[in-house]
Amino acid sequence: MDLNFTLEESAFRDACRTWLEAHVPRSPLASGDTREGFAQHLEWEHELFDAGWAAVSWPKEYGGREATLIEWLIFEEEYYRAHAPSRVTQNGIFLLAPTLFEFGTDEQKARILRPMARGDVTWGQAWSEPNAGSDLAALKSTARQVEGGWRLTGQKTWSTRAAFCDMAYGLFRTDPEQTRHRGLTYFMFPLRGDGVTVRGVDRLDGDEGFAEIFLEDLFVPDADVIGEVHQGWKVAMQTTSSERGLSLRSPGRFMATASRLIDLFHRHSRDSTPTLRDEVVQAWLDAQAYRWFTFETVTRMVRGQTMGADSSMNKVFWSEMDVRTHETALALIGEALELDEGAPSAIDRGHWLKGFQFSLAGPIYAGTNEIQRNIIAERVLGLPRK
Amino acid sequence: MDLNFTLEESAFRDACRTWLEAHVPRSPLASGDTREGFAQHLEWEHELFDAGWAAVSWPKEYGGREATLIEWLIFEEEYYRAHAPSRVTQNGIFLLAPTLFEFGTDEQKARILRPMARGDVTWGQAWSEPNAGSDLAALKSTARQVEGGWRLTGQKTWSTRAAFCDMAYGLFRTDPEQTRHRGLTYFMFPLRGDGVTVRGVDRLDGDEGFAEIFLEDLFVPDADVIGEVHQGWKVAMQTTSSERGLSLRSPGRFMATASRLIDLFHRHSRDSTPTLRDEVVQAWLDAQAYRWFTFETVTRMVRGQTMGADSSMNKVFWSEMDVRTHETALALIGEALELDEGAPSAIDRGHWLKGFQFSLAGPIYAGTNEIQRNIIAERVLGLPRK
Amino acid sequence: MEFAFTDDQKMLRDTVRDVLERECPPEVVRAVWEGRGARSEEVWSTLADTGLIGMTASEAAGGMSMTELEWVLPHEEIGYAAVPGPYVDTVAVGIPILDTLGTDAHKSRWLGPAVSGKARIVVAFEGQTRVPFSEGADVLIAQRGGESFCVPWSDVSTRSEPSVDRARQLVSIEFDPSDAYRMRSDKVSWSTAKDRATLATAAVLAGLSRRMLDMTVQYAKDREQFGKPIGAQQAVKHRLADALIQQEFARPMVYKAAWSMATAQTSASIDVSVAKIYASDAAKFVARQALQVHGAIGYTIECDLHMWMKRTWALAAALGDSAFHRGRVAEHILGTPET
Amino acid sequence: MEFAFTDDQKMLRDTVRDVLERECPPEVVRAVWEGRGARSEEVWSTLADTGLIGMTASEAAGGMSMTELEWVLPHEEIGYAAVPGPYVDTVAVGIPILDTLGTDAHKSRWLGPAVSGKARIVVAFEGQTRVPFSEGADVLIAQRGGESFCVPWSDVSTRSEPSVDRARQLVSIEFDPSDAYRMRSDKVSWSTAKDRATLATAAVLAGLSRRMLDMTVQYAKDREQFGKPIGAQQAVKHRLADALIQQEFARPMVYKAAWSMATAQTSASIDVSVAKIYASDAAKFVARQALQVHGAIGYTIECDLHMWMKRTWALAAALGDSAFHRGRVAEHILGTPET
Repeated sequence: MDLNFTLEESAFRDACRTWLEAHVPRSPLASGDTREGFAQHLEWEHELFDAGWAAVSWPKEYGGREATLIEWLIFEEEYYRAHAPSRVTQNGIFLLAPTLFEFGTDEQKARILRPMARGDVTWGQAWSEPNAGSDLAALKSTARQVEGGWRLTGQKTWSTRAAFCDMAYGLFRTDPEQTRHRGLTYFMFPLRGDGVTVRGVDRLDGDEGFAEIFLEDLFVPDADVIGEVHQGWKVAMQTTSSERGLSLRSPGRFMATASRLIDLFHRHSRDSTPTLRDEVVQAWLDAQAYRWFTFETVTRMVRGQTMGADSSMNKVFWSEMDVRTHETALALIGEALELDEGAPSAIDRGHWLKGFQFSLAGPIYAGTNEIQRNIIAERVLGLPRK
Repeated sequence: MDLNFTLEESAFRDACRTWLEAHVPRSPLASGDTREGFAQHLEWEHELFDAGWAAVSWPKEYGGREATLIEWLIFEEEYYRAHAPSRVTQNGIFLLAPTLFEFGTDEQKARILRPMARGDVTWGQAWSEPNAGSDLAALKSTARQVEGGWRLTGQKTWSTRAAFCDMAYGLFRTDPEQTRHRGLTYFMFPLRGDGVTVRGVDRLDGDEGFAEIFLEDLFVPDADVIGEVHQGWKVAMQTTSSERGLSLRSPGRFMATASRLIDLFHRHSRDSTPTLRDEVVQAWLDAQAYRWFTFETVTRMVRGQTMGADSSMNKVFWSEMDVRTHETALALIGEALELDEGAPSAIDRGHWLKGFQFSLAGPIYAGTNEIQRNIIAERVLGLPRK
Repeated sequence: MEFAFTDDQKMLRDTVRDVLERECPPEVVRAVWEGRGARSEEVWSTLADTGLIGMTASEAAGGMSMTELEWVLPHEEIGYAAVPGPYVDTVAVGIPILDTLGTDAHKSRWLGPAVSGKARIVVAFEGQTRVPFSEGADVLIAQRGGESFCVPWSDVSTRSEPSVDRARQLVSIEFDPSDAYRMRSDKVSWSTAKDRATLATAAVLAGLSRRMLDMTVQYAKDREQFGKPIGAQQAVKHRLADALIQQEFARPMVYKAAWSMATAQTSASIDVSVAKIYASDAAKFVARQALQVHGAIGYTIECDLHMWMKRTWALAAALGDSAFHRGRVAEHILGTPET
Repeated sequence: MEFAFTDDQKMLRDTVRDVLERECPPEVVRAVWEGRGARSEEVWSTLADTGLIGMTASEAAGGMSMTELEWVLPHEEIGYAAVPGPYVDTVAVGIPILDTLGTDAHKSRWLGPAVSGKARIVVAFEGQTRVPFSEGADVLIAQRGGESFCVPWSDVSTRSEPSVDRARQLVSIEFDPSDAYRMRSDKVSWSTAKDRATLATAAVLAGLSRRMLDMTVQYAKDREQFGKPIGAQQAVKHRLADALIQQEFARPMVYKAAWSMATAQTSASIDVSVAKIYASDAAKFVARQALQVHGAIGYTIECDLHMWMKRTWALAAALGDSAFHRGRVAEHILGTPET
């Protein structure tokens, strides 16, 4: 055990910090979940990629710098520490890419990864359907085989930023004879053109962060099937576990939030609220715990072990920590907590209210925490399903 | 709405207070859940009864003083305020008596109630069986009809104080053809004599508060059947709902605990624990909320409405409040919390540790809080069973 | 000891409930949210015609001098319907203050119209710089430097302060405290008024909570996953059972505070703090459970839930959040805090 | 950055685990509870023979100068088995202190026997008036008025202070601080010693927690109600899932603190506080869930659970409870508390 960073790791951190300090936009961009903000964020993604920071852990050939997992965590810590813009490319880089690396053909990797990482082609996930949320296997969208490819029909929903993205990926039933997890295939498909309609849906915080996708006989070539036909569930589980896993929420994010909370506490602690001091301390402690839990997990992964159902523990912990931390912040702000971004008297430009609303999505998406607790109980503790 | 007490109610309170101040034993008795303590407590029960305070809400003919439900709550508030001994007769007075009043024959009431209230004949409940706890309807004990009565066979468990009691009551299957809730009959039976063996079981706090009851062909006359043969479930549900309901835990108990907690806080608050102040306040607030919720419920009952599933909300609230309150007390005591009654350095003679351990039974007995939440969700909110 | 409302009080509640069910369905709240029909005239005028606005005014002023015991249940219904208008400010606070402290000039100009629903009052307590429901406002009643002012809204300079609850139409205010606006001053009336505002807000929160739980129970019965309603899942059942428990234990504390104020108990002010703590904590807890059970759909503004949830966040923090009132209770029961 | 134990460290843990599985089943703990075999000789001597007692002594003293990184996992196993003996006092604190501060006389009399398992050390830090496992004690090492003492147990006057955990054999102590007992004094060694005791206790709590959860998961699989194992009920599943999460997020903090101490990081003392907070809170939470899932059977002393649960209550409050350590962390990250 050595919890010091190696010379290489420290050097890597310095490199991240130096570059970020020089390049992170001085004034914050508009929300990446709005149309104009999305465009601003793509500019930033181009800059990141061109400097080789878009996907540090990727092979050089795809624009990465072959960073270790530890270095990736270091990059994330520095990224959030620098208050750098949120990553509008994350549904591609963090969710689709791992699947492509494991199941994609060389042709697919060569064609898709670089444009994805540079933000030249942007990706949204298309998992849920109106009647298939927690129960993903209940999905009804179908793909019919035709000359040279498939025709996709059905409706997907809660597709993050799909209103602005170029492409999406999801599961479709290719074998009408099969039910539930069997007979599904994993497709990549365009969000523009004939046969596809995208309707933006405003989120709690007012941003157009969601979209519904309506597909009608949309043509997709065979080249855009990932993994084997009818084997989509296996392929998808790989993605959703990385969606739940640390690739979605690296500790750096929460450490940055905790330090901002401490700063807020110094500005707003009121003596009528002794409890808040302990809540602030707990927020800091939890960010630390999440960081070290993650380093331990990553050390295991570096040694070739997989996360497995640990990713469910990870997801429940960070998502509920994030809600608690923002609740504490709003409690510190008190009566002014209701003030939105635009309000002249808003504290920290409404940052905490926005963050609180965003945090409320954590226990819901990527598999509700209820589903995660079932997984933990059944797969880790071995409790009976029925 | 008039939340002032009437002149009669205030006079009743004064009468309670005056008598209790004059008669409550100066030095606390040994625990009523120990053999010697039980005897001491019976002495006290005799005194209570002879002065007409054992069951204030009962008809005069059975030794009560026909107090209203509000007056009963007032009596309880005064009783706990005076730190009067715990009621070793409660499984009779609070659990069996309501059933007798509703389902018992005049002969049974005339024969059983007065000795029960005076503690001349003491009662333990015998609901659970080794394989029928939360799932009471899974019970296996049987009663076989014979000349002039029945022969009871089977095993009951978690029978409170049965090791010291004379009699018990519970359900037995009288119709072997029927299953689950059907074909059960409600019996009263002796805990001494041929065919019955009682084995005391030590509780968490070391007291012999539980017992297992082994029955083998124990004879019980027809006169000791309550309600109709085979209708025992209906009869029992009446009892268990009063076991859950306010008759088991009157607000006075928790108000007394909250004031003792405030006193402890003044003696032991440490500045390293700002949070504890708010926890103490919350304990006081919760006791208040439980009191007023109860007055509202009782007002409805006085007007002829029944508690119904509200008793489940009542039970979850008081049992979890009681645990929290004692956890707060132990947190105030700090390192010395482990010290038991006998320890010279124990704070408040280990009262809080004992109370904490006792409170931990609350969410378990009289239907676990998991069962209560199912009842609330299904019967109050109308959510589907399956 | 009798802890129950009278039939008249319950009838009044039912009247409000019926009116609002008819006049203030979610679409009306949504319209205000989206800046359409910002004054929701029909709701207000119907409430006024039914005497539900003027009820706190003295008989002389055409009201019924109704006490907290009469108006606490109506306010709960105002919350249940998330009425987008300054009901608390006008009914629980404004009219009584105007009635007691207003000069004849102020009264003759504003009291009648307020009672009849023609004029809506917004209130700013000492130190309070923002007021809600500005679109609906006709007159501001404010306490500044211990003095009382009655200012035509047209003379108030405002600046929009967008709230997470768009229907709140929050603005910060400034006015020139000139003699023309000055009313009589009286500390007692103002501290009572603040208690009334706090109690009314607690009642509104109790109503918001009940509505969110109703919506969520209904959704849990309708929404199916894994071949059955999600409400059949024990995790959902227990979540909603806990929500109900917190809500039902909070309401008696609100009613008790109403009685304490109506009968001028010495404990009234602390009882109001207790009511606000319970109502705020319960409503926030219910909101949290409601969103989690709704899942993604509850996370969109296409689902009505968010309008009630955001009102809850705003009101739980308004007129002293739980931490503030817990501090007051602490000093009451513990003496000055040790910590 | 590499957050994993070495194979040697894991092998050592496995050795302790095997020894205790063989020598310290629940019956042994129960025997001490009931005052039978109060010294549990076999357990101690087997641990000693396997080198698991002397490991913290210097080579010179016949030990292996093992650091926190080596002994943190063994302590976790000590907790898992609820070993009834002064293991923390002897191994994590007593032997190192005796080794560094003991005079030749003290060392020659006690160090060897301690290392070989013949003598057990109990420790009393400045201000600490009660020590556990008195039946097992042979020598007391204490800090009083800044000075260090090494007192034969026979010269210590004790008074029984029954703990909720009977196996702790708690007693309050007094001794006459005469020259014969005096060792060298050194603030640093003592403050390090206290951090070591706190860390070791956190490790023991992590082990207690793991054992309670294991027992409970097994019970939830075996116990049937309503025709299926109670572990199939979602309420039980989610309860135990939460217990596992708290436990698994606590352990890395304990290991990190062990590393910080072993490598003398400046953050060591705060890291130990963090470890104690997490280990205490997680173990108490797991105990609570364990009892609720066991139901009535868990509420009897015939079920083993209570022995682990009561050890948890005692140790969570020992060497500074979470409130105390949270206070230390608060000053570290916030400066002197505002409140």
